[in-house]
Amino acid sequence: MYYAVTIATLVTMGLALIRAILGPSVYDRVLAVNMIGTKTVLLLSVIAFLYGRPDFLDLALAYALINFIGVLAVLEFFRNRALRRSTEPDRET
Amino acid sequence: MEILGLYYYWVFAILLMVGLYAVIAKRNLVKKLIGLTLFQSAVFLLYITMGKVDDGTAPIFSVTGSNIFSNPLPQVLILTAIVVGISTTALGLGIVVRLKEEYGTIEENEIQEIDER
Amino acid sequence: MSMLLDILSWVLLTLGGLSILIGGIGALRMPDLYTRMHAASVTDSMGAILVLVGIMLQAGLTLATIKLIAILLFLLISSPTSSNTLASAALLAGTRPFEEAHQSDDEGKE
Amino acid sequence: MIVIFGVFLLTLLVITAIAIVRTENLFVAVMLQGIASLFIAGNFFLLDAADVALTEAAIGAGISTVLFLSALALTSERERSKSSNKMLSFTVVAVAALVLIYATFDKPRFGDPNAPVQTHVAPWYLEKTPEYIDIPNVVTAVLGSYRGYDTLGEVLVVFTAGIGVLFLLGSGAPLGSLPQEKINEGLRHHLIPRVVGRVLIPFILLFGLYVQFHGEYGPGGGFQAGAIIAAAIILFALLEGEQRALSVIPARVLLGLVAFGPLLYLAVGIAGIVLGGNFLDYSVLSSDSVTGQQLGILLIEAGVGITVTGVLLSIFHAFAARGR
Repeated sequence: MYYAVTIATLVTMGLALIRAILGPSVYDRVLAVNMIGTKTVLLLSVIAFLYGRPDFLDLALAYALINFIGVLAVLEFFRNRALRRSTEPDRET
Repeated sequence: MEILGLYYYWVFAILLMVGLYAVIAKRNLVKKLIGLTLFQSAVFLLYITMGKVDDGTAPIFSVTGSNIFSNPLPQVLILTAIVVGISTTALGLGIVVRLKEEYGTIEENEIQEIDER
Repeated sequence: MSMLLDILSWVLLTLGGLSILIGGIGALRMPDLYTRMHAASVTDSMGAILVLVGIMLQAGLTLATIKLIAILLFLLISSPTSSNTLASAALLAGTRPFEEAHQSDDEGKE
Repeated sequence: MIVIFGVFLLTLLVITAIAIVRTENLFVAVMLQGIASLFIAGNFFLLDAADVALTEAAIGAGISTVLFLSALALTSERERSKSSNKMLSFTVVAVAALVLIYATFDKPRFGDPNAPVQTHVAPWYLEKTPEYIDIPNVVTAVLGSYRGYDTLGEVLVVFTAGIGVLFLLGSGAPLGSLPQEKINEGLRHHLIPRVVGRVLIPFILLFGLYVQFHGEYGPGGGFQAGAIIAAAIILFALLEGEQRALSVIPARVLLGLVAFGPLLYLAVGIAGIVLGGNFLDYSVLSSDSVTGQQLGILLIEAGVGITVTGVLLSIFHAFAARGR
């Protein structure tokens, strides 16, 4: 049964990757990164049991805790960009 | 089975060359650094692939699980290399930021033009 | 009893896999950003609950179950927050819901 | 079956890599690189490298994205010029790829237990670790004790890279012209991420310490723990503004950490000489050689963790300070 979940997760990762490559907006890509992050947590938990080494759940735990930082970094990046546009209207590009 | 095993090495070759292509063909310096990290990842994958043993498990003893273990040595090398990789990438990014401040651009050809003037 | 638990966990795992897959298809096929986000985030949480509870039933009362509960809790906290953060960032940058999606890569500029 | 999962993940990885090179938007490239890191970590785990996967998770999921994005904020988001000599580079790369693929046919079979790699020192490590060091995680044993000299070199490289970034970005006129108070507030106006982040930060720190001190028994160790703890503090800096993070852990303290880590490592090595052993020979640290080895590994892992935390945080602050 673990195999079924693993296959579903992997296929979903593939679909999310297509979304990340197609875009069209940057937010779609961030959404895809987020999705693949959650799927990786599930994949790692399932595979830890598939291998019969449940002590490796630490990895999934690490991802569950840290994935959040990436999204916040993106938000901060957008905020900075908006600030820079509002203070320097004549910026290049 | 044979071909599936070879596939791991082929992916290494392709990934390595995709990274190399970004380094030699792209003119944007940040893009070159991203290519370099891809190149690094390919090498990491090669090492870890070579350390895998059939029916093995991670080289951490436990009461359950099999008694065949994969090779710990490549894992040690790559574990440290990942952290070293991010620090050196950061150093590269630092140089790029300084270049942007001095030249106003991070495109290699534009920097060369400014230098030749 | 253990037979019953096995069957229950299989049902949960299958449903979880299905829910994950539906989320993936939704994220690919929906017409605009917000509907895609909806498809992805709802099934994300649902799939995580189903799969992780399914594994917990298999693991029994061990350290693994405690770790799984921790993973589930953190996922349930952080994943919807990420979606919320992302949606509000997109909305602030000017992506309108319910339009045909034809924004360029760098939409929201100028 | 698991091999097929690995092959699928690798295929996704190759697609991601090609997409990274093809896109002209650097922001998109960084996002795709985050995805590639997730696939790589999954693959490491499938190939029995739990420690390596944990390192990739700690580095790739947060810190790498944060660093690239702060560099992009300081430079530009788009590639402007076309690639140079597209055809020539493509030919070179394609020929090299074909040569490499040709070479793979002579490689030992994937997973072959009799391959030269498997028969050299690895069996010795696996056999002797319970006897000499008596900790379950052989990777930590090799990292800390058998190849401690190597690890010292790596720690010094990390240290040097950190110093290099500080030299490059730590002084001189900053580039940005943003209003100070706007920059300082971080994401304080975004209530929901802030509340959730505050809940998560203590747990990330706790998990970092767990990884640090549980490294002898499960996947983990100084490198991973350093990255995770740095990630927790970067999360705090993103939420509360960089100034708040700097007032919690001032730059002086960070510099102290950067220097203290390698010094602790070297001190353990020299203590070995003083007590009558070789450099980095931990057996003499205690009356019982096994306890000595364990003590030595604990100390040098602490040194590694301190160095990595200090260096990664210093690098983050150097980039963030440049944007002001």
